[in-house]
Amino acid sequence: MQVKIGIFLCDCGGSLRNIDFPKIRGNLEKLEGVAFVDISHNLCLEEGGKALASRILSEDINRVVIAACSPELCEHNFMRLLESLRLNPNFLSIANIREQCSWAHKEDVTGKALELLRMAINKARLLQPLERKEVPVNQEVLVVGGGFSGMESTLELSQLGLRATLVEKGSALGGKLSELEGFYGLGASPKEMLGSMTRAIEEGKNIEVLTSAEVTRVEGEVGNFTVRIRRGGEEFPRSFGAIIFATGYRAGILPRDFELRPSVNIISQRNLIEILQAPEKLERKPETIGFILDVSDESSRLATLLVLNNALAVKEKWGSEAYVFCRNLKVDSDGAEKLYREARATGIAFLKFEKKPQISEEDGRVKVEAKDVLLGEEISLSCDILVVEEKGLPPEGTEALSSILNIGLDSQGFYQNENVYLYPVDSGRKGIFLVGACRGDLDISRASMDVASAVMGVCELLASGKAIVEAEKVRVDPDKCRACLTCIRVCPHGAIRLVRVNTEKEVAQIYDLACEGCGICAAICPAKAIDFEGYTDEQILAEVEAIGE
Amino acid sequence: MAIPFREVLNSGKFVITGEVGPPKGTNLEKMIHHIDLLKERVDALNVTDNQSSVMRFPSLGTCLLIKEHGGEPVFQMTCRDRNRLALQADLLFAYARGIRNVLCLTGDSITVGDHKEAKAVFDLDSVQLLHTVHTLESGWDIAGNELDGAVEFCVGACVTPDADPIEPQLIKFEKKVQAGIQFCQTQAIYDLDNFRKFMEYARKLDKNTKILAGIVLLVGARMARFMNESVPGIYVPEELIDELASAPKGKGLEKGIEIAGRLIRQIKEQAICDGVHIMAIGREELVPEILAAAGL
Amino acid sequence: MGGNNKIVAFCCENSACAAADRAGKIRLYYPDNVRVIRVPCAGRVDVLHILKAFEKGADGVLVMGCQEEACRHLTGNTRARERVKYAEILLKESGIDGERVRMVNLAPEMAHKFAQEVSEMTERLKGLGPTPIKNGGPQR
Amino acid sequence: MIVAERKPLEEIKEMIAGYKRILIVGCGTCVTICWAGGEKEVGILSSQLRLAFGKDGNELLTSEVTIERQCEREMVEELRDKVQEVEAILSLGCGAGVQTIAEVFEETPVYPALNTKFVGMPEREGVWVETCRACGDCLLGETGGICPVVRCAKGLLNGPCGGTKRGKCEVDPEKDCAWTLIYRRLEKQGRLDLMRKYYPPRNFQAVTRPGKVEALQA
Repeated sequence: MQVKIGIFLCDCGGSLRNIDFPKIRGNLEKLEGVAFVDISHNLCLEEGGKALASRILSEDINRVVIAACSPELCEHNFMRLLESLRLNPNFLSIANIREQCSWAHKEDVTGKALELLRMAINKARLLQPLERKEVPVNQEVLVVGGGFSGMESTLELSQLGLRATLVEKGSALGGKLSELEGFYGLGASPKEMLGSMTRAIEEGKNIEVLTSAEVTRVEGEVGNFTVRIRRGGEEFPRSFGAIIFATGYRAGILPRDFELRPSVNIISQRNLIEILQAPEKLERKPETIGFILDVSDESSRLATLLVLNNALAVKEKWGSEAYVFCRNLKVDSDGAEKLYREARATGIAFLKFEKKPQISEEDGRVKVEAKDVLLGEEISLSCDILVVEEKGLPPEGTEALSSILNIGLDSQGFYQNENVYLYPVDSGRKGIFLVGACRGDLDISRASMDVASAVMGVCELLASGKAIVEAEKVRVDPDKCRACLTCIRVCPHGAIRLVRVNTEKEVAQIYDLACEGCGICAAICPAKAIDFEGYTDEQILAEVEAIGE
Repeated sequence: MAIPFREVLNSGKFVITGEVGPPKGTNLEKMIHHIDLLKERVDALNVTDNQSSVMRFPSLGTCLLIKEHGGEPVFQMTCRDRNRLALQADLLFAYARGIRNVLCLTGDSITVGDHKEAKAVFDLDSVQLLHTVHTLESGWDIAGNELDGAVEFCVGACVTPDADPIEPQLIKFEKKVQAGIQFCQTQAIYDLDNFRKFMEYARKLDKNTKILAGIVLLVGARMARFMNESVPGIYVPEELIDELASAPKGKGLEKGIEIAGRLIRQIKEQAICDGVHIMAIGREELVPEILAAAGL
Repeated sequence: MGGNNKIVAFCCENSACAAADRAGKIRLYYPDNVRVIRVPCAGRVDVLHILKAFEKGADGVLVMGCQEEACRHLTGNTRARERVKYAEILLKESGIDGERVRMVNLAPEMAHKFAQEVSEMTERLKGLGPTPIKNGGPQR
Repeated sequence: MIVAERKPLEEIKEMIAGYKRILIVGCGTCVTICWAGGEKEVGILSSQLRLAFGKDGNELLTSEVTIERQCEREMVEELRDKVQEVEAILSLGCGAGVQTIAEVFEETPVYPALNTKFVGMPEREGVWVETCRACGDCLLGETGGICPVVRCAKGLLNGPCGGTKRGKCEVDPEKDCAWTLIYRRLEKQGRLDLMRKYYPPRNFQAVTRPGKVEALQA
């Protein structure tokens, strides 16, 4: 098919005054394969669009080059327009002559605009059509981890009519909910919450719960994962369209941070909760209790909330004097500020240190010596019990699972999200979501938010039972592929696999639905077997070539 | 004349051996001074073989020199620089010239030395070299040809009791014992607790092989830390480093001599093993002081 | 290629392209010798793209991707960084100053950084002078 | 597979100095897989050379082609037309590839752009390690599938030297001590008796150089 290019120059309502449009038209008209060059004032408005459409149809062009504003703003609309004209939307090439040309420079930039257009034209000549196709997706969802986040995810999915299978390692649901003494701001105690959530899950539709079960293998891609689940010495495969990981965290105290060992008087938050729940074990009520945070580095929100809750609990139950030693209290989680004020109001003292406090044990008591930087005084407190901070650590097995999933871990050993700002609950592998504490330090209100966005993400992918993909946008040439596995090893989205094309040859194949179109594979393939339509080597170099022509 | 080393080993006395390192060049004055200084005070003198893969005056030549001066040499032989022909030939020569003790070693890697681009030979390994010595003793070379005149050596090998991990090292030690060795020198020992554990194992394996604990003189805390960091198979316990560090400025060496002496005394008094092999590495003139510090 | 300091900027559409747009929108007026080539991720940029840009007469190349640890495609920007380093080595081997290529990490909001990097590269290129490969050099 | 590494450009430049038209040939097998001589590397070298020559004001016409296997005469034959247009050939194949091309086109000088390093396998993305010395006398069955001949810096057969440090090699603390690996593997398999066995000196003439293998079946 001979390339026939139609060029539309938009002067943005006559506002791009440092560009000489007629001169550009004169220059481009002569180029080979260019059918016409139109100057328009408002391609983005209805009449502009109509004019564009009628020109495309009347001139029967097959490549459209538009010089206008940023493609971020206009590309999508023009593509839809092309599609409505039965022209492949990939036959569009845009030169950004507004933000990156006219607006960016004071002087006459006709030369630069011309070059930007030449780049776009060079690319347009090489564009190939991309077909869209529908692929079916499995609508069942796997939720891993039966703590708060996992239960919440399961419930929300079932409410939206998606079938959810909840897999929990332990023998019962609940996770940390069954261990915590209180969680401020939820309007209910963790126990009550657990009770009502468990009931809802039991009564819920489309829910299957597998306790004492573990995920051992995950294969396949979004819409079609095959997961092996081990339960009671038996392993079986199941198919899911998406997976939500809510494996939570493991609480650990780090004795080496304190250079002393936990003892009868130096206890963890967990020990304190146990005592609070079974006070009969206590010989006598402790009169003075110290809490300490931020010893090694700044503490997490989770640890801070736990300390505030527990300090309030000892005050309420035993009427003990409570002191909290901290560096910087993290009160940016939901309700934490209010909790802190309440603690202050009930007489809990907060002492702010900068230099690590000295902790020593003598005569069955614990002495904490610190310099309070606000009072500017050395403080020495002798307490019955010192409760040390707890850190949220990744649960056991995270590392193993991360390698099964091909999902990276962050420096703390938690699951590494895809861009944490843009896609907080995405794992990098489409269809696998990470929610709650398994992706780092989160309090319960943030976990709820995570669950909401993950469930929304699952719905987007699966709700219609099918997905539309641009077929072979990124494509491996099976003749050139040497099956070196490089692309499979580097794909950040786990979207490439090895397939057997005939009895003797295996080649890499990109799974369109899982591919996020980054092109890392195309840039690294040592056999140059991968190309990326719209960004092929040829197309990129054609753009480079136009510079300074 | 010195008493043959084999007799010393079998006499049941606490054995003390020393070491001389040949010079780079033909000026042998200093080394001869060391030989004269030590030959009466130790039961035998090891001669290193291109130690640390640095080209030097040969071990074999130095052994002859020791003999001329009335000492008892131990010919160290590494597998790094000679193939099986050269190794066997040197053994024949050594025996013919009255050298009766040979220590079979693998040898350091070429890359740690001063001829980094040389071809590392390792045609045989240390265990195979031990077998080779015994084959020559039986009147045959290892290709199966009969010799006109055989050899007879008192054969030794090396072991690293602080190797990490230790198990593969112990298996190799076992193979060396099975290959038939009269004595075994260890890498430098500082941690006597660990060494006792090793000795327990070694005695269980074989009662007859004499074990000589390696003693390397520490000249200061820095050297000790360096050895922990960089020298494989050597572990200097923290207490010893602290002790060295506590020595007043300029007295580190004295402290080192004191420590070496103390280690020797403890090994002897507690009869942990059969003797010691003192490696003063370039400070051979201090060996008498170390022995004095050990009460010997 | 006219002028002596043509810069090819391979820009990630998730960050650098937006930063460039914003720089225009708020009128930061940076040198007009830069040509942005939009890529889906800095990780799409191949060492060969960089080398060939010089062959075709570019005086400098910028590879602009997302902020560290905030890549839309997780590892694209770190790979781009490594490739730019590699390109530097390859260019040096060919006798071309390694300073002519540079990796830049920025967020979509960082219009100033975009403009500043373009200006800095322009200044650097003025100092270095044109590449010795004018007019594309001999082609195959 | 065979693992190779690109020579420094300086060396390649010196080899081809004086030529104006060269053919740069990649190989689609081992060296593509180890990122040394595939189509992409051909492109990089070609581009580098054009830049380097262009900088010096010298003319260099390069044509690029990557064939399936440079070590097969029939496949190398495909280059004939292209070879006729050039003065010299720069091969990004292993040593076998370079020699096959040289044999097929006897009148055209062939230069190696790679240093052939070893037979090995990928350790991780972009890193390859030597695992086979092609010694012609395989003993992997007795060493838990880990080759002491090549993975021990000294090629020892009867256990580790005294240089093991935390399971690493004395020569390079980045590399594992082969004998520590062998010990662990055999321990896992309950076959430590194999490590206690004495291995006599090796037959280093198992392959007389140059090696040759003749298949018995027809």
